[in-house]
Amino acid sequence: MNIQTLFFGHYRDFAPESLTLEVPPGTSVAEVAGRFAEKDSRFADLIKRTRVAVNGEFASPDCMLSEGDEVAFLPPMSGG
Amino acid sequence: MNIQTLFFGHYRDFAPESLTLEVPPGTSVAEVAGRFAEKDSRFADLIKRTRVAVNGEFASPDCMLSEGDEVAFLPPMSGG
Amino acid sequence: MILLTDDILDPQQAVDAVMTNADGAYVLFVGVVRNHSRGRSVTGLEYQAYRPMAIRQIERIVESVKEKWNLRCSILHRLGHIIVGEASVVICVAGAHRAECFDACEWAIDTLKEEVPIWKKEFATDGTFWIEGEDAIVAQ
Amino acid sequence: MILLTDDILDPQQAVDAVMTNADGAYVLFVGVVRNHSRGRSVTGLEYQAYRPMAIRQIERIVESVKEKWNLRCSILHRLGHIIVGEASVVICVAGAHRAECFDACEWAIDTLKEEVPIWKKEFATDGTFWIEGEDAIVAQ
Repeated sequence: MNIQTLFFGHYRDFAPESLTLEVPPGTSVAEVAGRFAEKDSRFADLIKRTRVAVNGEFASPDCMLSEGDEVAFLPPMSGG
Repeated sequence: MNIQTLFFGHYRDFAPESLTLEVPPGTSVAEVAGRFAEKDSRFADLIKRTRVAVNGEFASPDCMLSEGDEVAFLPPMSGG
Repeated sequence: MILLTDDILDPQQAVDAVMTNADGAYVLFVGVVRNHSRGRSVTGLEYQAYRPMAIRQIERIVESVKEKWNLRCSILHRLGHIIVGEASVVICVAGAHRAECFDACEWAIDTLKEEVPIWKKEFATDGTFWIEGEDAIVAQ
Repeated sequence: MILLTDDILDPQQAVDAVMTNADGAYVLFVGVVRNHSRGRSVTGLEYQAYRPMAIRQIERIVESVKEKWNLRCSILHRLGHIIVGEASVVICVAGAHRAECFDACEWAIDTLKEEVPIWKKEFATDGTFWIEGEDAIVAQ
């Protein structure tokens, strides 16, 4: 199935803003993060440093993804 | 000696804004208030209801007055 | 800056008086004449001050904000007749950190209401009242 | 009202959006880009948002202020590049009683900083940094 990932903050310096990824059904958010960490050590702390949103709502890293889900990795925020 | 009294709030409806009064040396603020109360019962609660300022600074009703002092009777404030 | 005036208050004036490029935030409090009070329909207010003392007391609030929080504060207060929707008081506190600005601004307006000799007369549809703290006394 | 915009923020717009003739006060918080941060000299910021989620999260803050305090709240946030002295965020809360307005306004800005997916990149004289919570990460 296909999911979409979104990166923000300093991750945007080496990750595309938006990426479509093919993953097996039943993949969790943490597993998606693991895939990035495998390829590039700059993602090693991805799950530790970021909160996660699935389809624009905060979600747990354990969250199981479905076809078409949008997964956003949100570093500590700095609005205001 | 001469002192000046100032009234504010609803007291202004029946007391002049500013009044020059002749009082004996050593008169206290409370005694000045007593003089008004004697003449008009609407001043009966003057000391109880008002804070007192002498020459623009908060003072005690016991404060002994001197020649030329300005005594203001300040009802509960309602600025802001 | 501080200002006691019969003219319409301009909140931006209070902001401009305290903001510098080193400030990350400002908190602005504006008191406005509302159309009701204590269950009565209000058409306007008239503010009266013991002017020299009021100015000194407001100056002390500004100085205290500087001493307690090391923040700049400006206070404008309207006097005379004022209608519904117009500002009666404007307080601005600027600084680097927001929590302090909120604390100082709230302290300033609380203290102003307690310590600054200003009174209001309320013009309501059922009469005119002197407001003295919690009391509303029929004006003669 | 809520607004996420690349244009200069107008605090008065936030005030006008919430004030009615029944309100006795408003509290306005304005965050402004300052010329220093963490010991560095700052020339400007660039704000980035996860826009649809940021809008929904800001809407929730406005709704919560209504639910918790029964007060109207408006929130404007700037995006894109912004220079020293310009406003990055404007929050206005209007109501009948000042203490509640202060509480609600401070809660709104605190919550915005925690829960709204917006990030800033800081342009300083010694480099460009992503600000992520307490961390400043050198931008590439």
